[in-house]
Amino acid sequence: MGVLVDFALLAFLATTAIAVVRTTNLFAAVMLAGIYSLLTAGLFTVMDAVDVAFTEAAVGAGISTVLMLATLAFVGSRVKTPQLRITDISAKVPVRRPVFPLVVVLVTGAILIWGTGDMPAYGDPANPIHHHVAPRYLEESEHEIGVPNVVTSVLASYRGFDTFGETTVVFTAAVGVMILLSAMRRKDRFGEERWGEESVPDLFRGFAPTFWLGQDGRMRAPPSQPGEEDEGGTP
Amino acid sequence: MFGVASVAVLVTMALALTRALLGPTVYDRVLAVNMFGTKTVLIIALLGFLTGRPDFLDLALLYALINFIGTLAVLKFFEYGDLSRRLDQGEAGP
Amino acid sequence: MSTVADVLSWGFLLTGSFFVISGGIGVIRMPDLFTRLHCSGVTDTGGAGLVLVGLMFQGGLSLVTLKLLFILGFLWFSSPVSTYALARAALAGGEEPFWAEDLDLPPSARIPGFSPRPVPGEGEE
Amino acid sequence: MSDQIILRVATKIIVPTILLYALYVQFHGDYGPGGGFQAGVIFSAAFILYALVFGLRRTHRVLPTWVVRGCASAGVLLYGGVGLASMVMGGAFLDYGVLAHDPKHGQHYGILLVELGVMITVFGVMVTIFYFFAARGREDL
Repeated sequence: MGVLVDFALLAFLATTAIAVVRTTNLFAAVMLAGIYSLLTAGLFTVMDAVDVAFTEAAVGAGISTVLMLATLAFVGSRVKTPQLRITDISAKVPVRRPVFPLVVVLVTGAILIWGTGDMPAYGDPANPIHHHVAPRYLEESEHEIGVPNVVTSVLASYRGFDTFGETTVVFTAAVGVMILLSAMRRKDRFGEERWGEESVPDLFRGFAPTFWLGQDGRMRAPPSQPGEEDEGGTP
Repeated sequence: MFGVASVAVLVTMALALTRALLGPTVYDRVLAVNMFGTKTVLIIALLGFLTGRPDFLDLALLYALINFIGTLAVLKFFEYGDLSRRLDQGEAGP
Repeated sequence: MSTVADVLSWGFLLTGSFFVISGGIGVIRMPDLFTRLHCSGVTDTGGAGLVLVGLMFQGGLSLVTLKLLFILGFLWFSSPVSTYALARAALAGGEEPFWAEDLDLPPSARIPGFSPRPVPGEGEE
Repeated sequence: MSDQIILRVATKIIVPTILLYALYVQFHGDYGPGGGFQAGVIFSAAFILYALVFGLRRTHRVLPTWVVRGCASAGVLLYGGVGLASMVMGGAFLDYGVLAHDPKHGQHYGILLVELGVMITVFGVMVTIFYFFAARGREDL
């Protein structure tokens, strides 16, 4: 029964992935990506990785669709360059056939599939990963940490450094988004509302080099081209 | 017996996926995604019983709670083109 | 007792599976968005509800049943809301409902009492 | 226009439930699936739902930007602070065993605080990113 569910979910997954690649409507792609996330969570559940499935569920159902839509608000919801399909290649527009990338992708994929032959079987107890630290985590966690969920004790205690690094990475992501979006800020249409529109030198007054982002934090054309006064970006 | 119900839910997932791929309008796709989410709740609950680990239910509970955020976001985006306004107002704010 | 619970559980699960599959077929077969919404609603509330009740009989009096009850409550709460939002957005977005006239039936085959397509500006509430 | 009343009422009912569930995931993570990262994401999903229905302006009144940014950094600081505290009390960095008399209790406190830090950071980061993205959508789509 589990095998049947596995096969069904993987088949759905492959179908969805192909559909995401082939659709030219980014809106439909976002929704199909939502389905993809649901399916992934289901697969993780089948593989008994409940914590991972939980993360996938929380991020996929709540956040990622919203963020992808917010991105679409920036870039528009149609594919700009005509997507290359096998049937479209002979169309009126002379399109450059990306043969070389195709070859690279095919060769890489073939090598990766060939490489899976050397991998140990899924769930095989002789896997190398089950022989170094995992037995100790599983056997000693009850005495050393006393937390029933081993995932939590590994995550927060045995691998505390890793998790600290991950938390810092998440924080860095927020800082990066703030810097990038502040730099490409355009005229706000909320009038005198002040939220979210601090420019970069306000955040990092003192050490933001003014030659990088300009005095007010907008990405400006270099001074040698005085014609470009507009805030850089879409009209 | 859980197997029968699981197969039924999987078949329905396949049908919903077909609708999501065919869907002539955006609304059809949203409908399919929404339905797919509910079926995921069911399949996870059934899988929990099938494998004898009903603590999977937390996951199903999570989906039941926050699955309609995505639906709402898509509809709002499609109607207004962005995500920042109040839902019932053409202009932002009072 | 457990036999009774098993039989009840079987019954609920099978009925629920029937509702789920019939709704799925309807989502494919129905002619327009609003009729499809109806079918999806059947799977979301009727089918899901029956399947979850069937699982509750298996869970017995435990935390599992309580969680299933919560799932059922949230599904029955959030699924109609999103269906409502979807239908409303579709109507506002200019999606036309499918009327009986679109079937091109002879007048004798019309369903009595089935309201005809409203003419704009006439007889609207 | 009051025809969105269903969505508003539904949101008002379901947002506290999501928040409560996030706290359950956070503090039940020692015993079942879940933990700080998941809880933070669910917590922020509640506010995103609120922002979708009631608008960004009102959400900013509930949850100002400086609070969110403070959360994003406070979580990391809390995590690092636990590590420093364990160093001060004579252990290695992030060695929670020294935080209490019994090493097991120390581990419990350490894991609790660290997971709390992760949750606060993830919550702050998710809402910050959402604020930034949602406020900058174009009108001419």
